[in-house]
Amino acid sequence: MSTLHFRDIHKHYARRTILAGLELCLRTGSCTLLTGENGTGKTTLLRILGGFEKPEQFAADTGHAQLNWRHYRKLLQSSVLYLHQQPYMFEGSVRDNLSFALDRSLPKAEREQRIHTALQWAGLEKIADTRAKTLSGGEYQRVALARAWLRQPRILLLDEPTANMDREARNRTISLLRQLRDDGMALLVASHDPECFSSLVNEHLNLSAGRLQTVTPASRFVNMTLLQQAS
Amino acid sequence: MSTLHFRDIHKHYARRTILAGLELCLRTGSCTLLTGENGTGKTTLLRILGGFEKPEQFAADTGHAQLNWRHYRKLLQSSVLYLHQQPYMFEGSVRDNLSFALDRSLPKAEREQRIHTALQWAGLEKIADTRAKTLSGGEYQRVALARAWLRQPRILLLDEPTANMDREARNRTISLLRQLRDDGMALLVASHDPECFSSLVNEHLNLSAGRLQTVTPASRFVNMTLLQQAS
Amino acid sequence: MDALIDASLKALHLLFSGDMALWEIVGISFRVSLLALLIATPPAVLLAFVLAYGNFPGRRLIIALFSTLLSVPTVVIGLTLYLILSRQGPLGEWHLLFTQNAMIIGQIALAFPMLVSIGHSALQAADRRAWETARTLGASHLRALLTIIYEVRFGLLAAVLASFGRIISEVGASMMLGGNILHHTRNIPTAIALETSKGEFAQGIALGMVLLVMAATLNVLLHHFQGKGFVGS
Amino acid sequence: MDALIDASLKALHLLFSGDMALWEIVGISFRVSLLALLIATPPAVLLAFVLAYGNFPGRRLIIALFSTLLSVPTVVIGLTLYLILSRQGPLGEWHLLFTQNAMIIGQIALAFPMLVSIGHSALQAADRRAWETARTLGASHLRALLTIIYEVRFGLLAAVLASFGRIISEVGASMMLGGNILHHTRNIPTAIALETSKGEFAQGIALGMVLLVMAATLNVLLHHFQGKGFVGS
Amino acid sequence: DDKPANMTLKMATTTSTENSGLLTDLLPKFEKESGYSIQVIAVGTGKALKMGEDGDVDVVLVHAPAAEKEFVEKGYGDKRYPVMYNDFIVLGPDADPAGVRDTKTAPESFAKIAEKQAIFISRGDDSGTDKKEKQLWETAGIKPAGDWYREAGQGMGKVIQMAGELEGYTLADRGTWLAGVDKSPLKIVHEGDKDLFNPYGVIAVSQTRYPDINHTGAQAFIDWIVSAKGQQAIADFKINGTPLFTPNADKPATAK
Ligand SMILES: Nc1ncnc2c1ncn2[C@@H]1O[C@H](COP(=O)(O)OP(=O)(O)OP(=O)(O)O)[C@@H](O)[C@H]1O
Ligand SMILES: Nc1ncnc2c1ncn2[C@@H]1O[C@H](COP(=O)(O)OP(=O)(O)OP(=O)(O)O)[C@@H](O)[C@H]1O
Ligand SMILES: [Mg+2]
Ligand SMILES: [Mg+2]
Repeated sequence: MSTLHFRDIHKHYARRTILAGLELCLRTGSCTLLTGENGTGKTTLLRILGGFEKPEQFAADTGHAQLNWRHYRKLLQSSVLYLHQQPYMFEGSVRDNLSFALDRSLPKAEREQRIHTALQWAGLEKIADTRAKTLSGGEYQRVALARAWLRQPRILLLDEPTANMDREARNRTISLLRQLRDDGMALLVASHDPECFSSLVNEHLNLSAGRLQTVTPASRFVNMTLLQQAS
Repeated sequence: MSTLHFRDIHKHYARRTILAGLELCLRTGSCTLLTGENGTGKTTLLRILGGFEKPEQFAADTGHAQLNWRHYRKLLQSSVLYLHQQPYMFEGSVRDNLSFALDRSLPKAEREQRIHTALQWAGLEKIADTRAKTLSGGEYQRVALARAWLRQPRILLLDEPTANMDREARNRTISLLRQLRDDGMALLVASHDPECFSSLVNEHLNLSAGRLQTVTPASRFVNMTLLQQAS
Repeated sequence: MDALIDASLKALHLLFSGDMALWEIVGISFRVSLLALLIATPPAVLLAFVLAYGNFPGRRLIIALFSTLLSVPTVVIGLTLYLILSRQGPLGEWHLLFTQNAMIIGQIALAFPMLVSIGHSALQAADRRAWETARTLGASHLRALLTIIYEVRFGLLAAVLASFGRIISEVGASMMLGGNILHHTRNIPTAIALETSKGEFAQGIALGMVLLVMAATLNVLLHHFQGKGFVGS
Repeated sequence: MDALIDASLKALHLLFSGDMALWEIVGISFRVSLLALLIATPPAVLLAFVLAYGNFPGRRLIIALFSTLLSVPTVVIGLTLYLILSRQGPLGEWHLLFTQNAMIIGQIALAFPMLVSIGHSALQAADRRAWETARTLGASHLRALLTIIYEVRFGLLAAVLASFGRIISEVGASMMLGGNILHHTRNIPTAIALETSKGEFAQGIALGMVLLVMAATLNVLLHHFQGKGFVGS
Repeated sequence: DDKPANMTLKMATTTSTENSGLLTDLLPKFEKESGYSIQVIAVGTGKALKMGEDGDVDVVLVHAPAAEKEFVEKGYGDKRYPVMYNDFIVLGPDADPAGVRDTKTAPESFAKIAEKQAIFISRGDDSGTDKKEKQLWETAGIKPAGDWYREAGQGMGKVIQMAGELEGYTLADRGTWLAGVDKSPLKIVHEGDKDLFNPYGVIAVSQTRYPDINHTGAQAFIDWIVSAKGQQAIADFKINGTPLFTPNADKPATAK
């Protein structure tokens, strides 16, 4: 189990401090839930980890090397996927949007196979050839998640992935995320719906006043998971 | 209690039928909850009622007059407020965005008083002078709702108003909506979170296959409300 | 190269010597072009808006037409108006030819298609929710339009500045319609055309630099006033 | 008015008589301008992108500078390049003056600032999430850039068409650098200038109409190819 | 293969020679005989001379004797060869409000115009014609100024147009006038005095100054145009049956 350890993340906008020297671990095969009131900085944190927002201070420890912000961005941005709180669809069909996430070197048949699976999983078969920009709110979230699944990053940062989703889509999302986690992906999920993710998370952190507090520690969750697996 | 009765709402995109001759009543002082799977057409319906999407067929009955689409738009668009599933913020501060919704003829002191109240209600005092476009997801929803409150329309159409909101903001939203309802506004709320609104709604409708089904009829809710008021 | 340095020095000298003849020409240039822009912009933006938000048959053809009009040499626009304003033409009695008003008319005709074409492209990039939100919050059509204009002000500013550039620097129509008459209708571009036709290249470039400096001031001011213009989140 | 009708008839006649001299001029016009546009567009769009997405000191000044350059008369650009390409100038040995290549250089210099200025305004209107989404989904910088370009293609098309309009119709630089030599560097605008200087207005307008028709064809094709260009939801 | 390597020749000339159609008539004959191909850059006299000074053209054909003299003296060109002449004319509205038709000499007619404050359109562009006009005002002892005197700063064709539109007077060269006579409401109100003489000269750009210039070609052109054949071709060039230029290579006239 490899761990990515972030330390000293500082970020402020104008005179407002959003993140005040925050510390965080991401583990492969583990899902971390991030809660916090509106405007506490969840999105900001995820965007920093995704390489899209520049923090004032930052340190990341891969276990092998200490990385500053520039090195982190250079080395790790390509293995991190950040799913926007409000996802963006490219011009083109849902299918085009999904195929964007696939490696261009894959053979055509393989690509089509994967897209087909993704469409099926997300319940998007019927609207596969609709212009993605015209989709409904929940469909947006689904396509974005399917796109993330196709991309298969090492670290997946999800910003309110289930907002706007109906009940069934939420359940499917949870089971997809569980599968990804068990395949060894590191997940970090920001959400206002902790119950929804309770069966999935290994660690629950709450962001407030620029720092993280552990709500449920990793250890307890790990035990729970082991117990679940045992049973 | 005045009723706005919509009939025969038809809408399709390309060859997909979204709304297939749907019927719906909006009553002053009553809150209707609209549920339905992703992509069933909740947003489409709300946008039609808000005057932003043109249906293929449409009839509205105010009790005094039968209105076709053009007349409806002309006569009623100004008393209907549609709150987007993903709200839009104008360039400028949160305060500017709120003041947009106020009648320009109001005296300055009155305007400021109202904006102050709205800021307070939505918990936005601290960010009143932040550029609205930089707000967080939940803050967006809050400002949009505060804007709607300032506008005081006769009919309020809310598209997933609590998505991205934290728990406290949700509770506040519910109590605000209750107040608006009791002041005589007609509310129509689309949401994937029926529980959240259960204490508020008078009628719960589910949209599926282009038609509405009553989940909980108005009569039952009305009784419940009366009982609550009695107790 | 000497000629270029020579020209630069001349430009500096021209600018700071307080040469009345120069300032007169500069004054005519800016007066005519700013007036033309002021008159052309409101209807052009309105039309651009209708083309961006309306959805009527022929809309796309009209858009293509306006961008086509950008390919018509200014002298041809000038010529056409000349034939209309000339003594022989339908508006001959108005005696507009070889006056600043004729130049203003010509520059309006030049600015209009560019304002519509680039203005449309700026407006169509706006988020439709901006219009809808404004309307649903009770804004009148006019106020909603002004709101959208403010939302895409950077794109519209680019349209206005490009149109300004087009008319402040064009020579074909001003020459045809104004006649390059000293003290009356000689503006910077026609003065430059005259100097270069005399072979006074340095003088021509110097005048060009004067225009550049004046235009730069205007542009920096407007850009500063307008804001940041990079992709926000 | 008669003159206008006369000109229209002449234009039709010119277009359909298969006049070789005319087609040669048209050919030179389009060859030079399309080549110039082809060369100028990629670096200009790249620069526009950097100006829209980068956030470095001086960025705003550079943007203002490019829109300022739109106010410089084409003849001044022509003159400056003339002095550089002239036998006396630093690049005199290249013997470029009065060739089509000199015209292409001139038109690149004219198209570039307009492409940057309007291109920037189109790109800055893009949603920053487009770039971020592309990058986070593993797109290379180049692919992400191409994606953004596709997202704002309508605005960029307007920039390209406006720049095309600017160079296909400009006369100042082509006249200076090309010299309006028959069979070599005479293009439509310089031919029009020649005709009008002779007082052959009808012939001038007719040539203008030929240009209009050709440009309209190009514009309608490109607009059709490009798509709808009105505000989507 | 002792043909000269560079068979293209660049000539800068005034718009009057090009616009009148003379060169279109003349040059193919030269090209056919000599094998040279000649590229014409038609601009104002000043600009034509400037192009010669910069070595950007091989030969200039212009009509501004004083400026040409200076051009040769400064060493930009080897020698000025007289080629031909035509004359200037005073144009005005048919009604002739200033009564110019009654005058004997050009300065006299100018004085009349100034006295009556009739609209006068000046080229104002330092061209050969403009220089001639300024000289005539000087001879008349008048400093033209006021609203009636309009300096247009444009080519001859345009100025004739403008004078027509504004019903004013102007000084024009006969070639441009003949080329556009049928489109103008103006009439010739004064012509034919020796003050209005308009000679053209041709100069090869100095090879000493610009060694890689096509001097051989330039000389070949000069030799041809001053030869009997070239001179005959000039004499033969007519518009509506009226000859435009009078060849004078053999009897070099002195410009006043
Ligand atoms: N570019 C910016 N400039 C100024 N303030 C900003 C900027 N971006 C974000 N903020 C502010 O920083 C705060 C944190 O924003 P962030 O989006 O990280 O919150 P969040 O925890 O994701 O909230 P939510 O639960 O509502 O999504 C917000 O109050 C927001 O207004
Ligand atoms: N302009 C359009 N062109 C084509 N299809 C469209 C267009 N707009 C919406 N749709 C489709 O219509 C369907 C209904 O969309 P709508 O947004 O009304 O759904 P919804 O019920 O609000 O869903 P959600 O719960 O996800 O918000 C969706 O499948 C969507 O893809
Ligand atoms: Mg957030
Ligand atoms: Mg919806």
